[in-house]
Amino acid sequence: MNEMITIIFICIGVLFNIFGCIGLIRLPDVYNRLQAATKCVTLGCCSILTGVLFHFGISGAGIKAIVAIPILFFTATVAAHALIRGTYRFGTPPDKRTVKDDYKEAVK
Amino acid sequence: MTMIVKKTTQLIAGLIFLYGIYVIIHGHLTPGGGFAGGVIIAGSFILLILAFGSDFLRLTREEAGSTLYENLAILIVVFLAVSGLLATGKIFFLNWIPKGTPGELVSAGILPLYNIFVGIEVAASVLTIFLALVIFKEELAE
Amino acid sequence: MNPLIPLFVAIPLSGAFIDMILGRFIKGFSRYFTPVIILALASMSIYSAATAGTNPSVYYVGGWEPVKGIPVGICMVMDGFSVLMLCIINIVGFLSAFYSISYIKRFTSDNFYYALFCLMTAGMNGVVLSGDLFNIFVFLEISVISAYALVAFGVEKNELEASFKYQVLGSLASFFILAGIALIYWKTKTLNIADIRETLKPGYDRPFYIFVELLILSGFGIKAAIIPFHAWLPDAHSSAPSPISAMLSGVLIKAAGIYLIIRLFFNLFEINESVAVLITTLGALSMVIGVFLAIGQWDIKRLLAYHSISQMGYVVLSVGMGMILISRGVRHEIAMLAIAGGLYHLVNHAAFKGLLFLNAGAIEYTLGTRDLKEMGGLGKSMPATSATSFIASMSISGIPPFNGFFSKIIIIIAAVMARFYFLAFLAILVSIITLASFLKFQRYAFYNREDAKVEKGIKEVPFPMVFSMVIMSLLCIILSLLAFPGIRDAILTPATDILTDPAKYKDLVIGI
Amino acid sequence: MKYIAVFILSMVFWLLLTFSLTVPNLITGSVASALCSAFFARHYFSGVYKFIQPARYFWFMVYLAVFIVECIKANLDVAYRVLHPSMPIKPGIVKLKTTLKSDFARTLLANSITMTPGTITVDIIDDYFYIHWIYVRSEDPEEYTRMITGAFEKYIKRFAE
Amino acid sequence: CGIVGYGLVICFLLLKAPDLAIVQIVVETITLIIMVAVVLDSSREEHFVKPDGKGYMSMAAAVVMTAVLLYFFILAVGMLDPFGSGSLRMASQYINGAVELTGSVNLVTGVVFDFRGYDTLGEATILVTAVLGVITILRLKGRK
Amino acid sequence: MKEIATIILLPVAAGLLLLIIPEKFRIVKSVVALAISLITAYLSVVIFFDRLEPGTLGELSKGSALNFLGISLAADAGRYAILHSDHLSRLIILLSGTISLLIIIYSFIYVREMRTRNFYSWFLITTGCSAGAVFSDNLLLFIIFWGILGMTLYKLIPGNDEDSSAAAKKTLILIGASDSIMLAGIAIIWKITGSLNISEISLATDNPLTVTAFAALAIGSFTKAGAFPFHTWVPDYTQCAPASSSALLPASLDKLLGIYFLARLTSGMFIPGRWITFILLLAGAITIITAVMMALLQHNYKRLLGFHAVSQVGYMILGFALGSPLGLAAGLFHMANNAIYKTGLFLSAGSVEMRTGKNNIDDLGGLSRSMPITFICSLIFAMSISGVPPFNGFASKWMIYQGIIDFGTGPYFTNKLWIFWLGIAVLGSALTLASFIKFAGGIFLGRVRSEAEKITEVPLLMWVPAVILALACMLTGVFATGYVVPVFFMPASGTFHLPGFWNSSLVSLLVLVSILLGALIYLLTGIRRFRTEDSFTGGEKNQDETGYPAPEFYKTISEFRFFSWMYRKAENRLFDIYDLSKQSVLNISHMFSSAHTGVLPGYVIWACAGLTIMLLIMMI
Amino acid sequence: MSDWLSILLYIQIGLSAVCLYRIIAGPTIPDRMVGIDIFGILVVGICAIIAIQTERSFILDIGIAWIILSFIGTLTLAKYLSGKKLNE
Amino acid sequence: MTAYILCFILFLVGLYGVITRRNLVKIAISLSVMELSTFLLFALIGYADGGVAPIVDPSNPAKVYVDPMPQALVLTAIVIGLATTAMLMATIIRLYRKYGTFDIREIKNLKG
Ligand code: NA
Ligand code: NA
Repeated sequence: MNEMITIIFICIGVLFNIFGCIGLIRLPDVYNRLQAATKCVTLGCCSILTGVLFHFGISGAGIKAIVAIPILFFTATVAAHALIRGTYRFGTPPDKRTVKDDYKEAVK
Repeated sequence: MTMIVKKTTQLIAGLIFLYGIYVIIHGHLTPGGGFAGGVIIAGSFILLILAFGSDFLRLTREEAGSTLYENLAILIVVFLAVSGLLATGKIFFLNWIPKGTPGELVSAGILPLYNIFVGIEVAASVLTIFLALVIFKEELAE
Repeated sequence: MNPLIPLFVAIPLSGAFIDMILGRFIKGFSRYFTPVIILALASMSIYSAATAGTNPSVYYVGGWEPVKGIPVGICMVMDGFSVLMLCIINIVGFLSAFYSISYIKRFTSDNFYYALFCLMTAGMNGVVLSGDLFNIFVFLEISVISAYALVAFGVEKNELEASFKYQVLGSLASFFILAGIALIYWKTKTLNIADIRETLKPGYDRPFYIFVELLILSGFGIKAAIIPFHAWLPDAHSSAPSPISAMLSGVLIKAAGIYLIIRLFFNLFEINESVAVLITTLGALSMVIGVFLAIGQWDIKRLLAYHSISQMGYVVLSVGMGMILISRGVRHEIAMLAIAGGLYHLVNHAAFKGLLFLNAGAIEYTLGTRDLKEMGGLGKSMPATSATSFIASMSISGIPPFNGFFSKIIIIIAAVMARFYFLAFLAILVSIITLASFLKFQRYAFYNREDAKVEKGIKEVPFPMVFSMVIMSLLCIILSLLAFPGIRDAILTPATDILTDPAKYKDLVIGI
Repeated sequence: MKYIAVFILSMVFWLLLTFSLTVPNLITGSVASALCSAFFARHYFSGVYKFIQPARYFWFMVYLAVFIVECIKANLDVAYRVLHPSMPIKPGIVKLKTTLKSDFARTLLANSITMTPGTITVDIIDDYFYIHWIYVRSEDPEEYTRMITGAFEKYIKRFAE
Repeated sequence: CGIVGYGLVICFLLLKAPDLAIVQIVVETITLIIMVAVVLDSSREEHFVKPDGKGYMSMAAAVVMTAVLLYFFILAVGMLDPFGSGSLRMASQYINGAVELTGSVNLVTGVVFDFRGYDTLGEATILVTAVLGVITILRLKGRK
Repeated sequence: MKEIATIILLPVAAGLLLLIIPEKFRIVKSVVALAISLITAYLSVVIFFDRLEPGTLGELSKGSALNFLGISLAADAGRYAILHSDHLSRLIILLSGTISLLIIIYSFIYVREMRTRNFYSWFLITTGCSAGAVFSDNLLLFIIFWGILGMTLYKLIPGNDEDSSAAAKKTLILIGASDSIMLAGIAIIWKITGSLNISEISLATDNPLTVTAFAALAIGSFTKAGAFPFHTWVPDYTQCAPASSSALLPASLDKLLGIYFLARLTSGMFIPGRWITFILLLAGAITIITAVMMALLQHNYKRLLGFHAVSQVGYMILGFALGSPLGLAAGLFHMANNAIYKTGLFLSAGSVEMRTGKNNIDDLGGLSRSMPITFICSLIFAMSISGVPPFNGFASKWMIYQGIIDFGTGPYFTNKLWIFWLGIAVLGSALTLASFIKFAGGIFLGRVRSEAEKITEVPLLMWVPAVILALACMLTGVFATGYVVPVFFMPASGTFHLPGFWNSSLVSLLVLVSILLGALIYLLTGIRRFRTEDSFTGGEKNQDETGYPAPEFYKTISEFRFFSWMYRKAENRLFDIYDLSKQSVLNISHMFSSAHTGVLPGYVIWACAGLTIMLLIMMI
Repeated sequence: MSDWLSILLYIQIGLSAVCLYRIIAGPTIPDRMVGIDIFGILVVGICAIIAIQTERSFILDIGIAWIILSFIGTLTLAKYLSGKKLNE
Repeated sequence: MTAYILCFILFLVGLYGVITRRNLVKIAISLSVMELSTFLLFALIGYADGGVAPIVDPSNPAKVYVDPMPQALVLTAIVIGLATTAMLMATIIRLYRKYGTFDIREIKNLKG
C-alpha cells in the first residue's frame, strides 16, 4: 500500500516536472519560462518528497523529507522572485505577446 | 534585495546554519563532514550579506574575525595531529581517543573533533574569501 | 620512528598560523618569529643530514604500517635525497626569511607575507619527505599556492599578471599530475611510491606506461619550468619580492619540479631508455634556450630567472644522462657520477641563484629599479652586495674555486665519459654564455659610471640583508667541498644510491 | 525573548533532522541551537509572541489547505497552456495594492502569489505588488487584484498580522 | 558555467559517492558565488568577437592536440581494469576492517581523517593558504 | 715541499686577508704586500736553485686530517692535490716571483696615486695562484688555479667607466670561455688515460678525440697568453687597466702561464702531429702579423703596448711549434725576455701616464728631458722588443730564426714552408720596430708641450724597477748564449747544440734586414712630417705644429687599398672573435625572445604541444 | 517497484538534460540562470528517488544541502542580474 | 571503458577552452572543467559493480563497497580546486581593475 502511494506521488511529481521542463523549452521569453518551470518543478519535487515520506514512514528519513518540503518551497519561491526581478532589471526585453507592463515606470 | 528576500532570509539563515552544524557533527555517520558543513555554515552568513548588504554587518571587522577563527581552528587541527605525537607513542596523526561503538554519535575517537575544527576552519575560510572580494569592491569604490 | 620527520611539516605549519594569529595583536611579531622557526628547521635538517643520510628512515603517519607488504596509510621517507633537499629548502628559507626582515618593510601586511612564507616552506618540506604520490600532490599545491600569492605580493600590474600566468600554467600542471595519479591508481590501486614500483611493470602495457610517464613528466615539467613548459617562470620569478624570487628559483622549482621528476622517474617508474633520452633532450633544450633567452635581458631579475631555466637544464641533462646509462645497463659508476653531478648542481644552484636574487633585491631596494640600463657603479657604494654578487656570478658561471665550477666539471666529465660529446659541448657553450651574461650583469650593475651613483648618497642595504647575502656567499664557497670524495660520499652518494637502487627504497618503505 | 524563541525553533529543527533523543544528541543539539541563536537571533524578525497564540495555527492550517488547492488548480492550468499546441498565453506585469500591513505578512502573500503557478511577484514597492502574470485575464485593477490575492490575503491577515 | 559541476554531482550520486556529491555541491556553489563576485562589475553584455587569424590558428592547434591526446588515451587505457571492476589493493584494509580500526561508519571519513588524515591536514592548509592568498592579492596597496 | 706550499698559500691567504681590511689602511696593505712579495721572490729563487723534489699536498696534511661530522676532509685530497716541480715550473716561478716583486715596488707609489681598489689583494692572490698553477701536477688542481687567475685579472681592472668596464667584461668572458673549453680537454684526457696527472700523460694526437683535447687545452693557453684569434682582450685590457695591472698580468704572468702550459702541451702531454704543428705555426704567424699591424695604427700607447704583447706571443708559439729542443728553448727564452721588457714598457707607460695624465701619443711629446730615466729605459725596452742587438729580444728572436731554419730540413710540407714562417717573423720584427719608433719618439721626443714643462721624473721607487728590468734586458741579451740559455732554459727544454753566436750569417743578415725594414717603413709613412718638424734631433720648437705626427701612420698605411679594407673591417670588429660571437648570440637570443609574446594562450599551447609531441615521438 | 523507480529516475535525469539544453542554448544570460535554478530543484527530486531506491536516508541530506546551496547560488545570480554589488 | 573516454573528453574540452578562450573568467572556467573531469575519473575508477556507497550500516553490512580511497582523494582535490579557483578569481578581479579588460591578449606587459 505504502509503495503504491509512494509510486503515485513520485509519478505525479515527475509529471509536474515534465510539464515544467516542457514549459522551459517551449515558452517564448525568459519571464514565462521562469513562471512555468520553477513552479511546476518545485511542486513536482515536493510531491516526490512526499512520496519519500510515505516510503520511509515516520522515521529519520521520513521526517527529513517533511523538513525538506517547506525549505524547498520557500527557497524556490524566493529564488524565483529574485531571479525575475533581476532579469527585469538586467533589461531582458519581454516577448512581443506581452500585453501589459506596469512595472516599467516603477523601475524608472 | 527586496523585502521578500530579506524576510525569508531571516527565517532561513538560522536553519541553514543549524544544518551546517548537523552535517559537521554527523560527518562520521553520514556523507559530508567538516568540509561540506563548514561551507554550509559560511553559506548562511553569505546569505545574510547577500540579502541585507554591508550595512548589516561591519564587514571589515567580520573579515578580520573570521581570519582569526580560521587560523585558530587550523592551528587546533595541527595540534590534534601532533597530540598523537605527544600523548602516546611517537605517532603523528594517531587516533588515540577511544573509538566507541561505530554508528553512534559519539564514536570514531578523534575524528569528530577533526571534523568540527576543520568545519570551523572551512566556514571561516569561505566566509573570508567572500568578504575579501566584497570588501575589495567596497574599498575600490571609495 | 623518528619523530623529527613529521615535525618538519608541523612546525612551519603551526608557525604560519601563529604568525597570523599573534601577528595581528603584536606588531612585528611574525617578522622575527618566522626566521626563528625556519632557523630551527634548518638546524634540524643539518642534524638530519648528518645522521639520516647513511641511515634512512621511514615514518608511518597515524601508525598505519604496511600490512602483508601492502602499505595502508601515508608514509614519510627520509633518505639521502630528501635530506639533501631539506637542507636546501630550510637553509635558503632561513636566509630569505632573515633577509626579508628589512626587505619586506617596504610592503604592507607583512604578517601575511611571513605566514605564506612558512606555508611554502611547510609545503616543500612535505613534498620532499612524502612517500605517497597523492600526498606529494597535496603538499605541492600548498607550496605553489602560497607561491602564487607571494608572487603577487606587491599587487602591481606586472606582479598580478605574472601570478595569473603562473596560476594558469600551474593549474594545468596540477591537472596533468592529478590525471597521471588517477591513471596510476587505476592500474595499481595504490599510491605508495615503492608499492607502485612493485605493481607497475612496464613490460606488457607500454602505451599506458608511456602515457602516464609523459603526463607526469609534463606536469612536473611545468612546475620545474623545463622548456617548453617554462613560460611562466621568467614572469613570476622576476615579479616576486626578491627573497621570494630567491626561494622560488633557489628552492621551489627544485622541490616542486626537479626533485619530483628525479624521484619519480627513478623510484616510481622503471627507467627505460627512450624516456631517459627524452628527459636528457629536455634538459639540453632548457639549458641552451634558457641561456640564450637570458643573455638578451636587461631586467636583472628576468635575466636571473631565465638562468634558472638554464641551470635546471644542467641538472636534468645530467640526471638524464645517468638514466640513459642505467637503462642501458652499462657503466654504472659513470651513471652514478652523472647523477651525483646533477644533484650537486642542484644544491649549488640553490646557493648561488638564491644569493643572486637577494643581490638583485638589494639593488632594487636601494635604487628602486631592476633595469640594468639605469644602474651602474654600485661597486663602491654597496661593497657587500657587490662582493657577494660577484661570488655568486662567478659561481654560476663555473669559475673556480666556487661551487658551480665543481658541479659543472663533474657534469662535463660525466658527459664525456659516457660519450655524450655533443652534450658536453653544449654544457660548455652554455657555461660560456652564462659567464657572458653574468659579466653583463656585473658590468652594468656594479661597474660602469661609478661616480654618478656615489654622489646620490646610495648606501649599503641594512644588516639583515647583508648578513643573508654574506652567509649565502660563504655557502657558495663552502659547497665546493662537496666535490671532495670524502664529503661527497657522505652527502651526495646516499642520495644517488637511493635513486639508483629501487630495491633499497622498497625495502626501506615496505620492508619485508 | 527573541533569543529564546530562536533557540526553541532551532532545537525543534535539530530534533526533526536527527530524529533521535539520545543524550549526546540533545547536548550537541542544544549547543548548536545556542550557537544559532547567538549568531542569528538579533537578525530575526520581531513579534515572536505570535507563536504562542494558538488561533493563528488554526488559520495557518486553513490557509495551507486553500493554498495547496489553489496551487494544484493553477498548476494544471499552466500545464494546459504549456502543452496546448498554440500556447495560449497573454503575459503581462500588473500592479496591485495590498491591504496587508506587516512585512512578514506581505512576504507570505508575495510568496504565495509566486508559488501559485501563473503568477509571480516581481517586486514590492510601497503598498504595491508587481505581478508577472502568464495569462492576463483582466485589465481591471480591482478584478485582477481579487483574482490573484483574493484566496490568500484574508487568511494571511488572520495568522500573520 | 557551474553546470558541469552540478552535472558532476549527479554522476557522483550515481557512482555511489555521496560524500563527493555533497562536497561538490557546496564547492560548486561557492565557486559560482566567487565568479559572480568577480564578473559583477564588468560589462554584463555578451558580445561575440569573431576570431582572427591567430584565433583560428590556436583553435586548429587545440583541435590537433586534443585529438592526439584522446587517441593516446584510448590506446593507453585499453588494457586497464574495465569500468566497475572494483579491484582493491591499498584500500582493501579500509573496507574490510576500517569500521573497527577507525570507529567511523562512514568509510570515507575514516579514510579522510584517519588513514589519510595527513592529506586532510594538507587540504585544510591549502584552504587557509588560499584565503591568505586572496586577502593578500586583494589588498588595495601592496607597497607603502 | 714546504716552500712550494708556502709560495702558493701564503700570498693567497694574505690577499684574502687584505680584502677584508678597509681601503683606508692602504699603507698597511702595501707594506704587507711588499713583505709577502719579498718572501715570495726569495722563495722562488730558493726553489729554482735548490731543485726541490716533487710531492703532494696530501703529505702535508697527513696527521692533521680535518674531521667534520666524522667525515675526513683531507682523506683523499692527496689524489688531486699533487704538486710537482720540475725545471720548467721552477723557471716560470723564478720569473714570476722576481717580476712580481719589481711590480709591487713600483706599485707602492703608483697605486696610491691611481687609486686602484684592492690592488694588493688581487695581486697577491694572482701571484699565489700562478705559483699554484705552475706547480700543480693534477689537471683539476691546475684548472682551479688557472681559473682563479682569470678572475683576478678581471678584478684588477677598475671598471669605473664605460670603456674599462667593457674591457673587464670582455677579458673575463674570453678567459673564462677558454677555461670552460679546457674542461672538455681535461674530461677527454681523463676518459682516455684515466689519469689527470700532467707528468703521467703522453698522448699522440692521432684520433679526433685527442686532437679535440689538445685543441681545447691549447685554446686555454692561447687565450691566456693572448694569441690569435683569442687575443682580443689584451689590447682592451691594457688600454683600460692601470699600468701595474697590465704589467703584472697580460704582460708577464699570463704570458708566462699561457706559454708554460703550451710548452707542457706540446712537449709533454701531447705529441703534436704535423697538422697540429702546421696550425700552431700558422697561429703564431698570424698572431705576429695581425697584432703588429693593429699596433701600428694605435694612438693610445697603452693599447699599442697591448697589441705588441699579443704580437710577441706569436714568436713563442712559432718556437714551440717547431718541436725541437732549440725551438722550445727559444720560445721559453723569448717568453722570459718578453716578460722582462714588456713589464718594463708597461711600467714606463704607467710612469708617463701618472705624470701627464694622458693616454694618447698625439697629446704627448718631448718628455725625454723631464723624464730622462724613464726615457732611457723605454728606449732600451723598445729596442729589445724590436730585436735590436745586443738586447735580449734580439737573442731570442735569433734563436727562433735559427730554429725555423733547422725546421726547414724536415720532410713534411709544413717544413717546406719554412721560408714563409721565417719571412713572417722577420716582417713582424720590422713592423715592431717601426711602431716602437713611434712609441718612443711620440712620447719622449718631439716638441715639448707647454704643460709638459712642469713634469718631473717619477719617484725613485718607480724608476728603480724599470732600471732593473732594463739592465736585465741588456744582461740577458749579452750573456744569452754563454750563461742565460744553458743555465736557465736548457734544463727545461732539453739540451741542444747552440750554434755559434754571431756566426750564422743568414740569421744576422735577417736581423739586420728587419731593422732596416722597420726604419724604412717608419720613414716612408711619416717622411714629410719628419722633414718639416725635425723633431728627431730634438729641442727646436715649432710653434705652428701640433706635435708628433702619429696620425700619419694610419693615413699612410691605410692608403694601401688592401690595408684600408682590412683596417675598416678591423675597426668594425669583424675580426674580433668576441664581437662576432656576441653578435650571433644576441641574434639567437632575440629570435627566442620574440617568441615570448606575453600572451598566455600561446604559452599554454607550448606546454600542451610539448606533451603532444613527446607522446608522438614516444609512441610512434 | 524498483523498475518503476529506475524509470522515473532516468526520466528525471533526462529532464535535467533538458535544463542543460536551456543552459547551453541561452539565448540570454537570464535564460541560462533559470536553467541552473530549475536544474537545482530537479536534482532534489533525483536525490529523493535515489534515497528510496537505495534505502539510504542520508541521500536526503544531500538533497537538503542542494536546496540550500541552490538557493544561495540563485540569489547571487539574481543579484548579478540586477547589477548590484554583492553587498548592497 | 566508454565512461572513461567520455570523462577524458571532458578533460580535453577543458583544455581546448584554456587554449582558445580569451576571456580570463572563461579560462578559469575551462580550468575548472579540466579539474572536474579528473575528479570524475577518480570516481569512475573507484566504482564497483553492485557496490554500495561506502557508509557502513553496522547492523547490515553490504558485500561490496565502492572503493572509498578515490573518494577521499577527490574530496581533498575538490578543496584544492576551490582554493586555486579562489586565488585565480581574486587575481582576475585585480587584473580587471588594473588592465580594464578581461581579454587575455591585452594582458601582456611581461614579454621577451
Ligand atoms: Na563524512
Ligand atoms: Na566526509
